[in-house]
Amino acid sequence: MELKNVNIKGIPTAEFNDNEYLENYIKELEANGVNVVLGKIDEFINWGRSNSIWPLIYATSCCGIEFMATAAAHNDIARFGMEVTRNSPRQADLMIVAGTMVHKMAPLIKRVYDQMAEPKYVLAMGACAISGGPFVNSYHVVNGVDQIIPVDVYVPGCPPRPESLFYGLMQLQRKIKVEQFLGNKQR
Amino acid sequence: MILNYSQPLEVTNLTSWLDAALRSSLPEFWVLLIEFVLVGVAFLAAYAVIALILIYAERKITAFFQARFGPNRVGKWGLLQSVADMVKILLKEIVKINRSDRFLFFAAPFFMIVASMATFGAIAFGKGLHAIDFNIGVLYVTAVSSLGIIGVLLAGWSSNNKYSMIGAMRSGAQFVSYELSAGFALMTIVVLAGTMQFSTMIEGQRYCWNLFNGHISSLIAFIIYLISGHAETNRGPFDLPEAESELTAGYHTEYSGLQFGFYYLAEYLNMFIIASIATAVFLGGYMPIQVKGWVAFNGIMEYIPSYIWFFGKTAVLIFLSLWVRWSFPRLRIDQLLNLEWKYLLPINLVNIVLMVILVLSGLTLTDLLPGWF
Amino acid sequence: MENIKKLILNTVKDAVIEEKQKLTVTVDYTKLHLLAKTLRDNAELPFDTLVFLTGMDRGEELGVNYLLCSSKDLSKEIVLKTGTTDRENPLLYSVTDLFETANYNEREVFALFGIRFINNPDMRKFFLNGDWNGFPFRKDYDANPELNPLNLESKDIIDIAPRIMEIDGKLVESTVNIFEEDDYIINIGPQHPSTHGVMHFRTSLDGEIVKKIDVHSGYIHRGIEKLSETLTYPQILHFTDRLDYLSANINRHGLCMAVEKAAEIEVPERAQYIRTIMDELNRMDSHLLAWACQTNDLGATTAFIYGMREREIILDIFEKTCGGRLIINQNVVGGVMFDIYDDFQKDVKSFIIYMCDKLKEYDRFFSHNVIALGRMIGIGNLSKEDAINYAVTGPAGRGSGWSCDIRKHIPYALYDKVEFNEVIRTEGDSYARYLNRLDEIEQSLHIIEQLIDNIPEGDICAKTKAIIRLPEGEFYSRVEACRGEFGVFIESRGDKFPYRLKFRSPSMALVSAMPLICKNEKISDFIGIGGSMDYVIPDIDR
Amino acid sequence: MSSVSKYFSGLFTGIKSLLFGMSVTWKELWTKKVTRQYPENRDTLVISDRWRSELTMPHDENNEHACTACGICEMNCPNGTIKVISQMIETEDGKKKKILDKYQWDLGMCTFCNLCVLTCPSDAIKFENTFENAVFNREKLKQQLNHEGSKLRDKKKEPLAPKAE
Repeated sequence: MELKNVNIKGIPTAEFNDNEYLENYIKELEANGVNVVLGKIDEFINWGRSNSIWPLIYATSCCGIEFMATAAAHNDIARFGMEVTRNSPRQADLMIVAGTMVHKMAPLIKRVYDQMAEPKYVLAMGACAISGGPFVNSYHVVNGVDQIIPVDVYVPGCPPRPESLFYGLMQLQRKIKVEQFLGNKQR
Repeated sequence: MILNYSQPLEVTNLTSWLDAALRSSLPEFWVLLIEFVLVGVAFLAAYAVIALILIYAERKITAFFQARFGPNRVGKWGLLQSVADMVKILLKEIVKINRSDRFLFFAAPFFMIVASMATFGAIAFGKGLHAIDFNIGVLYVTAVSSLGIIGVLLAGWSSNNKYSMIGAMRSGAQFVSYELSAGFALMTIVVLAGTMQFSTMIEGQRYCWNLFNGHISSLIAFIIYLISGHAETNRGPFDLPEAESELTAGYHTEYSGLQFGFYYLAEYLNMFIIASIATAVFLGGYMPIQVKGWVAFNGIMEYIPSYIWFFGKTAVLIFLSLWVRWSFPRLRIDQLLNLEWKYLLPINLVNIVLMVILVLSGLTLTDLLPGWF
Repeated sequence: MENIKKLILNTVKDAVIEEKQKLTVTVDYTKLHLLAKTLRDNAELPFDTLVFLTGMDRGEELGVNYLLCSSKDLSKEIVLKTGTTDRENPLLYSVTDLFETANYNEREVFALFGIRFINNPDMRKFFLNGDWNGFPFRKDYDANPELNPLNLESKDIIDIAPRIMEIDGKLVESTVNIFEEDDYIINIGPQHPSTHGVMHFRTSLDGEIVKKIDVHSGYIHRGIEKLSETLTYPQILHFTDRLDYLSANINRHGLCMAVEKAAEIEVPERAQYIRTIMDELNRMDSHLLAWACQTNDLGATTAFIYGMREREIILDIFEKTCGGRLIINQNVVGGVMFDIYDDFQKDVKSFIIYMCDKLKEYDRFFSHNVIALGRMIGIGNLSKEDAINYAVTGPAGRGSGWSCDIRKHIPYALYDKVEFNEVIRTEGDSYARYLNRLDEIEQSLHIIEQLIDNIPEGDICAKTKAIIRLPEGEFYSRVEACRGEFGVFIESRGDKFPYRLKFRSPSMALVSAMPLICKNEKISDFIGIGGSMDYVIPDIDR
Repeated sequence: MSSVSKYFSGLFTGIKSLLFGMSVTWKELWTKKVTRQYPENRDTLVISDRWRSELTMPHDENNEHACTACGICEMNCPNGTIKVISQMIETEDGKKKKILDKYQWDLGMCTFCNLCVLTCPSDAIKFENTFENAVFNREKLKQQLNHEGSKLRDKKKEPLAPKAE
């Protein structure tokens, strides 16, 4: 299964991490056969969706500051069209979980996630959001946000540098590009 | 004759030719119906296209003010960015809110759109590109464009969200106040021009824009109109109803998908409408720059089609608005009202009297220097 | 200090006075309030600042340590200790009526140690949910996750606070409503663009005007202090960066100093130079971000981007020196981890020139802008007395006219060798705090200018033992972090792990003053004041 | 009278300050943009050598590494990111010896505090500055650093890579 439709400007597909996951994902999605017409429309829709990811920043600590650096002039997330950070979950497509999740916060992040409109994605930024990171042994820390909500992309680092976050966002764009929006198996 | 050789790029001839052609073959009723539909479709298309262009322009210009590049990965120079955004917004789920007033919640965005669409009808985009040419065009525009506020208030009320509520109430106070100044500023020019009809007003500015004609008084009216128009569109430094850093997303916090898209578009369209009214009233609308006596120069200027002039002047005003938007911090609600009631309104009242004196005593530029203007 | 000792013995006869690293006084818990009041009201040298109070599980007894210092001279310090052996229902007397800053600290102690304070007006748990089982900082805490499972159901917030009051010598348990019946309450936070983190302010409004603020915290309480009790000192260091991540290096410096002082490690000269320079770079980085965020809170997005742009240059220097941008892992016990790179001096000098230029631009762009002035002048007034009472330090405290710069009062590293001014303004409003930050950037540039050409050759780190054990005792260190005084308290029982480690967080004091200074301001100003106080939430929650 | 003059002076200084602000943004509109355009600049992007984002165990051309499986790094790691799994084998001369079986490291948990590299007695591990690590699957972040079939380098040889400073 080749990944021909998931080109990202700037990085050749072969140099991306974790291509196997996408290949398996495509296989799974295409198990019921591909409708050619829908496929073409899907391609256009996915182009639009993948290039217009409006994030909701669920920043709790250090990684939030790195996100601010990502949005600022030196790195400029606007180049990807993602500078429209929506503070209202209803209007956001992607939740960037940047920071430690603790027991007291867990119900709230679940609630915000539930308030988001479909299709929605979650990106776990930094060691804390992925696994609990430095505080993995603590009594009050949730060991990874994937215990609360499903996570699409993991961006490791403590905190990850802006380029790492961009890389993670491009990975997410790739994932969106292989999905079938009109088919019923989107997520 | 479809083409006019002196102004080959004008579309006036095309529209009048189309009208004549239809009338020659169809009864009156059908002609009107077809023309209505055509105009409606054209406006909807223009509406969407203008909004998309403005969104792109704002994001790009903002970026340049902020020492960065802005969208540049979708299409050449990021030109398709707002198209991608629209595709996404159209497909986004519309969330149903528990314990909200369903009907009002659903209706609110349409008020927003209807208000700006209705205003569109009275704007002269170019020679002959003018859906309705009222004799009270200025009055109509001020009246209709203020319908939009109902959309904001309803959105805030029906969302069952405290942030939305505060945003909507702020918006109400703000709109009512600033509508006053905007109206007065326009009336100042109506005194000068002696008409409320846009086409007459624009024709009257052939050699001398209203901005220069009433010199001091016009300039003050122009600045006040820009400020209050800017405030009416709820854009920074007057973006209190949204106030990202205070109220998360203000009155449209609970809206998602297409409904939010309506608000998002309407914001830009309102900005366009304010700029285009200012263009028509102060900057001579679609009239090219003309100087009395310079026949060759006037000929060249006339050669540029009128809609280019219109959009060019509007673009300058929109740029000005963006420049202000991205330079200043936000006002507080009491400062906002202070600015209106303590500064703009008194100045405006004095100004309108001043204008009357100027006109009556023949101190306008056209009266002073009739050979020049 | 001899007079003070006499005064203490006159007030409480059976007080035990010890000369440790600090003057330590142990008293019975019934006498503590009296002693604290006497010390606070002492005319000659008033001990009117409660730097921190920390709960202690001393094995047999549960207790509290208080570090008091004088607002006139921060280097004059007294440690008060008290405790109770009743582990089932420990009760101590509150000092909230003497030092307002004690309020949140006592609630914290209640959440973590289960000690309740008599006369504290509001005895809800501060960091943890009210239904949390057990008191995690006690040594016998059962960490079994089944006792406190992960709960994903949102619960309503109950605005009723229990409390214990002493009325006519009798203890009466009662409850108090935080808000009135028909208050219009909005939740600002825990996830809000302008709370600078995950703070939760329940705010009751009268139209646009803030009537009352109730602070809920703990949305990022990670139990760092508890975790530290199982880690060696070099391992604990990596937590300090993540407390107040904007003054990461300075926090780390504080802990390193405490350990070095205790283990009697001599830090090489070169390391001191590097530490001081990095601290000041860190301070500028933080102040630039604070400036940027404050302008953003006031609605000027462009100014935000400019601030972040200048900050990026410092981050580049950090990255080249220590391989980290925000969390830089530079200080270690005995010195620094990384030597400076070849072009360090060149880069820093060119940054100094660039930054001086940009500061002028900031002035033109924002500091005199009429809208900005209207949003800052006279807003959020904090008087000097309140600043001392709430122990608000840093640029905010100095904006209220309180000279509280640890670098001047208790010099550490190279701060006694360099020349700089302590920036003090007396207005106490948002604008004073705002200007203080910009002026402190200028002072930091000045400090670095004096040091950058004189970095001596030599080792960057002293030789330390593979396993660092601290002798038995209590050790303190206080440093001037970007938001105010950062303190470290270590109680060691001679092991390679601390018995109890406490970080004094400057942001907690800042937040505790928020309900006071935001009262009767507009809701937009509440956000603006938050920006001017510039607190960092993970520092509070720890 | 003073209140009138105050009214106007306030108005004019206010307008002046606003114009100053606009002049600053106008200047910035034309200055050179500072954006570093990742990923377009991927070939020219310089990340400092000291930047830490991935732990590696350098192997030489003979597939040999320097790790003696002493476990000091595991002991020093503050949150248990590193797991050194060793096995006992008997060498040719009959002595029992501990060798490395698996060196597991969790990228998703590492805090990059550098303690492992600092304390490693044989300079077997070092941090690299490769930052493109995002994946879709949590399991992908748990890595094994020693290559399949690799073995301990003879001590007489020079260490492969100098310690990252």
